[in-house]
Amino acid sequence: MKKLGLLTVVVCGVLLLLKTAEFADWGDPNSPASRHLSPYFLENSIKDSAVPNVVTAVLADYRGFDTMFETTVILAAGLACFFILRVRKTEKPKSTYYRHVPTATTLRIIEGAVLPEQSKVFKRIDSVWVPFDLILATTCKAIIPFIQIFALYVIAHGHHSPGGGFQGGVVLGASIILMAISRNLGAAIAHLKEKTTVLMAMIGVFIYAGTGAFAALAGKNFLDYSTLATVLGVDEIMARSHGILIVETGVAIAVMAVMVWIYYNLSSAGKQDEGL
Amino acid sequence: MEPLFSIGPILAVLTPVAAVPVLISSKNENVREGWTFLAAGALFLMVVSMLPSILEGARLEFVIATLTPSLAIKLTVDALGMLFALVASFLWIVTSAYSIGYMRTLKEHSQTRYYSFFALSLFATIGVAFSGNFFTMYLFYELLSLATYPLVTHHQDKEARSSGRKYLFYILGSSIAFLIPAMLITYAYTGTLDFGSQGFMAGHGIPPKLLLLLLGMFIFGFAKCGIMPFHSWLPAAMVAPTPVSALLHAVAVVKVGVFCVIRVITGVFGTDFLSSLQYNSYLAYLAAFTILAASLIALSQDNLKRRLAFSTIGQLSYIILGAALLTRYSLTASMLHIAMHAFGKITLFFCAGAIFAASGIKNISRMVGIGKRMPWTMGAFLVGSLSVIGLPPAGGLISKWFLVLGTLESDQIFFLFVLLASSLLNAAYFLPIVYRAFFCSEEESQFENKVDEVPAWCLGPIMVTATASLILFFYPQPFLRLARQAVQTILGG
Amino acid sequence: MGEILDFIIAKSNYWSYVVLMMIGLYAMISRQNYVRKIIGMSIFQTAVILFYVSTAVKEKAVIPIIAHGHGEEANAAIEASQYINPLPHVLMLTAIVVGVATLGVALSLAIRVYQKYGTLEENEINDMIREQ
Amino acid sequence: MNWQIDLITLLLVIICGIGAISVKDLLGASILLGAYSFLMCVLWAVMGAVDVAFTEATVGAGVSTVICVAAVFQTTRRAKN
Amino acid sequence: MSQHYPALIIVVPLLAALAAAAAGWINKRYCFPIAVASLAASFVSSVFLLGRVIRVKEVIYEMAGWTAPIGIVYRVDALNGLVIVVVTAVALVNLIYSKSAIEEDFPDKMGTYYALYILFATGLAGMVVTGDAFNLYVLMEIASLTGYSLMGLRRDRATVSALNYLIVGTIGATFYLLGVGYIYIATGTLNMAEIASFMSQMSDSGSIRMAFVICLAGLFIKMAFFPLHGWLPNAYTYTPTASIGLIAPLTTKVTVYIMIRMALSVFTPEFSFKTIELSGAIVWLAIIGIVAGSCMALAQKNFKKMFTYIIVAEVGYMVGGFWLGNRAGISGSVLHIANDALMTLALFMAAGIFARKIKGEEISDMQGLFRKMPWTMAAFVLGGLSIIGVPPTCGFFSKWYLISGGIEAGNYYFVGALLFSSLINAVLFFRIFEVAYFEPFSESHGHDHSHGHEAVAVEEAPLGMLIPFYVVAISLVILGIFSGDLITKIIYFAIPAGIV
Repeated sequence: MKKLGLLTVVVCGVLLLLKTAEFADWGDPNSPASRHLSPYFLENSIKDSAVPNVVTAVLADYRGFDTMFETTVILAAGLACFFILRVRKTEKPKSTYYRHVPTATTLRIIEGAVLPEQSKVFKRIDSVWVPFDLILATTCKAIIPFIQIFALYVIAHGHHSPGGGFQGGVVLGASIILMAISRNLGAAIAHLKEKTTVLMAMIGVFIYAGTGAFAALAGKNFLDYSTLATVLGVDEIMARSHGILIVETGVAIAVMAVMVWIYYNLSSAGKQDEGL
Repeated sequence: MEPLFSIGPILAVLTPVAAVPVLISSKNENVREGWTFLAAGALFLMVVSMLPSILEGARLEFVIATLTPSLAIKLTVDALGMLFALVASFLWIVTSAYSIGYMRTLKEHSQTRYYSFFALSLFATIGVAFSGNFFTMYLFYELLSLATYPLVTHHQDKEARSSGRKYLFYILGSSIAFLIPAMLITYAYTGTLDFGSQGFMAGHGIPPKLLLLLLGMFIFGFAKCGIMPFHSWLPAAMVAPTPVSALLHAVAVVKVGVFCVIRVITGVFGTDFLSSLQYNSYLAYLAAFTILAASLIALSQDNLKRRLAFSTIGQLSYIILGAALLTRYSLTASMLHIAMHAFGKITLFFCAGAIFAASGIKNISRMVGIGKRMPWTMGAFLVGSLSVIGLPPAGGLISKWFLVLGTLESDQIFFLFVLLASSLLNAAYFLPIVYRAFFCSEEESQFENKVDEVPAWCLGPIMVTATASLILFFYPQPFLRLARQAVQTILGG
Repeated sequence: MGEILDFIIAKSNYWSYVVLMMIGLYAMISRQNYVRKIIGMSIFQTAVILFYVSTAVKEKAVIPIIAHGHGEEANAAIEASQYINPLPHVLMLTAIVVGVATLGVALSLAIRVYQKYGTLEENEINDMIREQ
Repeated sequence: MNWQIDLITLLLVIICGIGAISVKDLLGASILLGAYSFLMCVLWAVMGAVDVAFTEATVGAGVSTVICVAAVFQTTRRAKN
Repeated sequence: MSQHYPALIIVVPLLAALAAAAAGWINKRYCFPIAVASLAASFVSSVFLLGRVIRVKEVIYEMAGWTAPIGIVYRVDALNGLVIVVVTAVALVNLIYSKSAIEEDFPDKMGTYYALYILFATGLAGMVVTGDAFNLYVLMEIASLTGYSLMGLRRDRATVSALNYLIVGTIGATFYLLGVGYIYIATGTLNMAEIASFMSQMSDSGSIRMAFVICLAGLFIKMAFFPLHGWLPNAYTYTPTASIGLIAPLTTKVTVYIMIRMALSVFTPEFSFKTIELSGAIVWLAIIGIVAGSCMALAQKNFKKMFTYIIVAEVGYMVGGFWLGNRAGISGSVLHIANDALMTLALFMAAGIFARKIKGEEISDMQGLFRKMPWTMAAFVLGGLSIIGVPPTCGFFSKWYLISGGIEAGNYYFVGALLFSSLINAVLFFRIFEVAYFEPFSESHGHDHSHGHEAVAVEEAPLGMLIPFYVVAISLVILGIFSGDLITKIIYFAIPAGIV
C-alpha cells in the first residue's frame, strides 16, 4: 500500500507540477480569472446592493444559492454526526464525581447516592479528572461575553469589513465550546440544550431558505432579495442589502448551533454526559 | 400491397395474456380451466376471423411502439404467419383439454402456475407468428424461452433442474451470443429490420464473408429450431409434463424456431439474394446431416418421449431443408410441413402421455401388448406415425411429396436420397412400436387387466388431432392455400 | 539570478499547493491510522483552497472591500484592477465549510469504528473482519 | 506583495503538513493540523483574502482542531508504525 | 408557479428536511408524511418540468434573478430533464417502500434519518439541474455527506466501509473541485454554458486539458469506474436496507450523468472526443471493467455483494457507451442511466425484502422462496431479466443502443464485453432462481443469524413494501416498451446535433 501510494502521489504530483507552467503567473492582474467575471462584481456590488465588502455581496447575493447549500452542508454534517454517534439510553456511570467548590476537593460517589444537582457548594464534574483551575475558569467566564459580542459585531458588520454570518457564527459557537472546555460539557449543555441547538440550526437554515421562498412566492425568482423592498419599505438596492443581513443572520444562527451540536456529540462520543 | 391497419393482430396476441390475471386469481380449478378454454377459444376465433382477409391477399398491421423512425415493435399478419398462428391457436384448445385430463389424473402440483405460463407461452408464440419485423420477432422469441422455462422445470426436482439449466443455456445463451449481435450488425448495415418479400440484406454492400457469418449466427441463434449441433436441449426438455412437451416441443417452441429460420431465409436474406450467394447449400447440407443423424439416434432411444424428441429434431430439419432449397415446391413443403408435422407429432406426444398417465410406463421395451389395453390410443398413435413417416392416409404425405418435388426441382438428387433414407428410418423407429403394441402373445404382454384407456379428457384430444391428421390428407386446403400464397408473395407469379 | 527568482515567486504558490496536496493524498492512501488519514484529507482539501486563493491574487491590488463605499464618495468610479478578485474567495469560504463538515462526519465515523474494534489501524481492523 | 513572507510561510506550511501526517502521537498531529491551518490563514491574509483567512482562523484553526482533539480523546492517542 | 419548477424541485425538499428533522424532536408521526409529500412535490415538479422541456427545449432559472455568468442558473434541457425525473421518482418510491424498515432500524432517530434522506435526494437533484460548475460541487458534498451517514449506521462493518468511502469520496470530490479551479483559471467563469462558449479558443490550453483529466479522474472515483471501484462493493453491501435503495441506484448514475454533462456541455463534444485523445483508452477501461465486474459478481456468495459488482459492470456499460462518441452509444448510455437506476432499485428492494424475511444474505439462504413469497419473487425475476437484458424489459433496449453504438464505432471488443456480461448475468440470476425454485424450503433458516430468538416466519412481504416494489418492477417493462419514445422525443435532443 505504501509503495502504491507513493507511486500514485509521485505520478500525480509530477503531472500537476508540470502543468503549473501553463498558469498565468502568481499575481498577474491580466489572467483570465481576473479579467472576465470579477470586474463585474467589483464594479457593481455597491450599485446593486450597497455592500462595500464585495466578498459578502457575492457570497450572499450573486451566489447566494451556493451559500444556502453551504449552510445546508453544515446542517447535514450536524445531522450526520448526531445520527452516527448519538446514543440516547446509556447506563448510569458506576460512580459520579463532585467537586466541593469552596475547598476544591473532589468527591467520588459510588452508586445510588446522589448529591443535589443544583447545590451551590457541590458541582458535578466529569469522571476524566479535570483539575480545577480557578484562573482558567474565571478568565474564560470573563472573556466569553466579549467573544460573543465580537461575534455579533462580525455578523452585523460583514457588509463593511471582513466577516459575516459564517465567521460570526463560528466564533459564537466557539464561545460555547470554550465554556464546555473550560468547565465541563454539562455546564455548556445546561446553558444551551441539545434540543435548542437543533431547533436553532433548523431555524437558521429556514431563515435563509424561507427568505428565498418568500421571494419566489412574491413573484420574482428564488432568493431575489429585491422583493423585500415592499415589506421593508426601502428601495431595491437597500432591500438587497438588508436581505443579505437577514440571510447572514440565518447562517450565523445555523452555523453556531451546528458547531456546538457537533462538539457535543463528538466530545462525548454521543453520550453527552461527559465531555473532554 | 400496402398493409391495412387493424387491431386484430394485437387483440389476438393479447388474448392469452389477458387470461393470466384471471388464472392466477381464481381459486377454483374448474373456473381456472374454464378460463383457459375461453381464452383458447377466443384466440382461435380471433385468428380465424382474420383468415378471410388474408386469403384475399391483404396484410394486416398494427404498430405497438416506435423505437426509432426505422425501427418499431409491430405486428403484421401475412399468409405464413397466419398459417402458423392457425396451427398454434387450434392446438392450444386441444392441448388445454388434454392438460386437464393429464394434470388431474396425475395430480400435479402448482397447476395455476402451469396454466398461467402456458397462456404466456401462447402469447409469445402468436407474437412470433404475427411479428412484423425481425426485432419484434426476437422480442417474442426471447419471451417464449423464459415463459417455457417454468413449464419445462415443472417438477422442480434434480432432473428438472439440470434439464432446465441445459435448456436455458442453449436457448438463451445462443440468442444472446449469436442473435443479438447478428441482429445489430444487420441493423447497422441496412438500417432496417422490417421483413421484405425479398428480404432487406441485398444491396447494402455487406461483405460476403460477413453475410455467411450472419447467416450462421441467425440459424444457430435460433437454437429452438433444433439444428445440430445445437439440438441437445430438446431431448433434455422432455422432463416436462407431457402436454407441455406436446404443445411446446412439437408445436410452439420448435416450430417457432423453424418459423424464425424461414423468416430469416425469406424475409431477411431473401430467396434471390441467398441463391445468388449460394450459401443456401451449406444450410441444406447441415439440415440433411441433422435429418439422418437424428433419425439414427432416435432408433437407439428406448424412452418413448426421447425417441419422439429426436424424431422432432429430424422433422424440423425437413422444414429447414425445404426452406434452404429455395424452390417453389420446397418452400411450399417447408411451410406446409409446419402444420402437418404439428398435427402428427402432437398426436404422438399425447399418446405417449396417455400411456404414461394410464400405466406409468415411459420405455418402449415395456409397451408390448399395450394396444390391447388401450386400442384407441394406439390407433391414434398409428395415425400419427403414418403422418410423420409420410405414408397415406395421413397429412404428412402431402408436405413430404412437395418436398420431394422440391428436391427434383432444384436438381439436387442427393437430398432426395436423404429424404427417402430418412423416411425408411422413420418407419423403422415408429412402426415396431405399433406392431408390438397390438401383435403379441398373451404371455409377452406386460400389462395387467387393470390398465385401461385414459379418461375422456385425455382421449378426446387424441382423437381430435388424429382425425385432423387424417382429414388433412384429404383436405389440406386451408394450409396449402396459405402456404402457396406465402410462396407466391416471395417468388412472385 | 533575478529571472530565476521571479520564476520561483511566480510559481511557488502553485508548486506548494501541489506538494501539500500530494502530502495529503499520500497520507490518505498509505497511512494505516484512520485519524491520520482524516488529517491527510484535511490537508488535501486545504491545498486546493490554497490553489484557488492563489489564482485570485493581483499585484498591486488591495483586499476586495471597496474603499469609501459609503456616503457621497460611494458613486465614484471603481477601478476593478485595484482590487483582488473576490470570486475565488467566495468559493473558498464554501470549500472551507465543506471541509470542516467532512472532518466532523469523518471523525464521528472514526469514533464509531474505534468503539467497535478498539483500534483505528486499518490493517488490524481488516484482520479482525477477516477472522469473523 | 511581500513575496518573502509568502515564501517563508509556504515553507512553514509544508513543514507543518508533513509533521501532521508523520508524528505518531495523534494529539500532536491534531495540534500540528491546527498550526498548519493557522499558517495557512496567515498566508491567505498576506495574499489579501481576508474573509477566507478569517474563516480559516475560526473554522480551520479553531473548531477543526477542537473537534480533532475531542475525537482523539474519545479514541486513542497512539498511532502504530 | 410553473416558472419556478427548477427551484421547487430543490427547495421544497430542503424545507421539508428542516421540518422533518424538527418533527423528529416534536412528534415523530409527522416525519413520514412530510418526507413523502415533499418528494412527491419534487417528483411532480420534475415531471412537469420535463413536459415543458420537451416543448421548449431548454428551461433556464436564474437564482436570485442574476443572469448567467454573474449568478447561478439552473439549466434544464432534455438530458437532465430526464435524469431529474428518474432521481426524484426513485427517491420517492424507495421512501414509501422503506417506511417500515426505517421505523424498525432507527426508532429513536427517525426524524434525523428522514432529514438526511431528503437532503441526499435534494443534493442529487441539485447536481442534476444545476448549470454552475461550482454549485455542483457544493451539492455533491451535500449528497456525499448525507450519503456517508446514511450508510454508516448498521452493522459493525458498515461504519468502516462508510469511513473508507468517505475518504475515497472526498478524494474524488476534491479532484473535481481542483478541475473546476483549472477551468476557472483558464476561462474566468464557472457557468457551464459560458465555459463551453470559450472552449473553441481554448482547446489547446494545457490547463483546460489538465482540468478535463482531473475532473474525469474525480468523477471516475466517485462513480466507481473500473480501476477505482474498490470502495463500492463493501460500502454498498453493508448499507442499511432503507438507504441502499436510494444510494445504490442513484449515486453512480448521477455521477455518470455529470460526466456526460461535463463532456458534452462544458468541454464540448469537439474537445472531449477529438482534441483529447482519451476516449479510446476509456472505452478500453470500460471493457475491462465490464468483464472484471461480471467475473467478480460470479465469485460472490452473498447476493447483495453480487449486486454491487453488477453495478460496477453497469458503470462500465454507461461510461464505455458514452465514450464511443456516436449517437447510438450516447443514447444508450443516457437511456441506461434511467433504466439502470430502476433496475438497481428493483434488485435492492428485493434484497431488502429478503434480508428482512430470511435474515440471511447468502444465495443459499434463498431456498424455496418461490413457494413462500411468490409475488416478491415474480417481481424479482422481472428485475433480474432486466439486468440480463431480456426483452421487453428496459435493460434490453439500453443494451441494444449500446451494442449498436459499439458496432457503429467498430469497437467489437466492447460489443463482446456487453454480450459476455449479459451471459454472465444470465448465469448469476438463474443460479439464484434455481436455488429459490428447486430447492425445498428448509426450516433452519435464520437460526444462525437471528441471535437466539425464534426465526421470523418466512412469508410474503407486507403490502407497504410490495406495492412500491411492483411499481418499480412493472415500470421496468413499461419503460422498455416506451423506450423508443424516450429516445426519439427526449434523448435525441439531449445530444448535441454535431454527433451522428
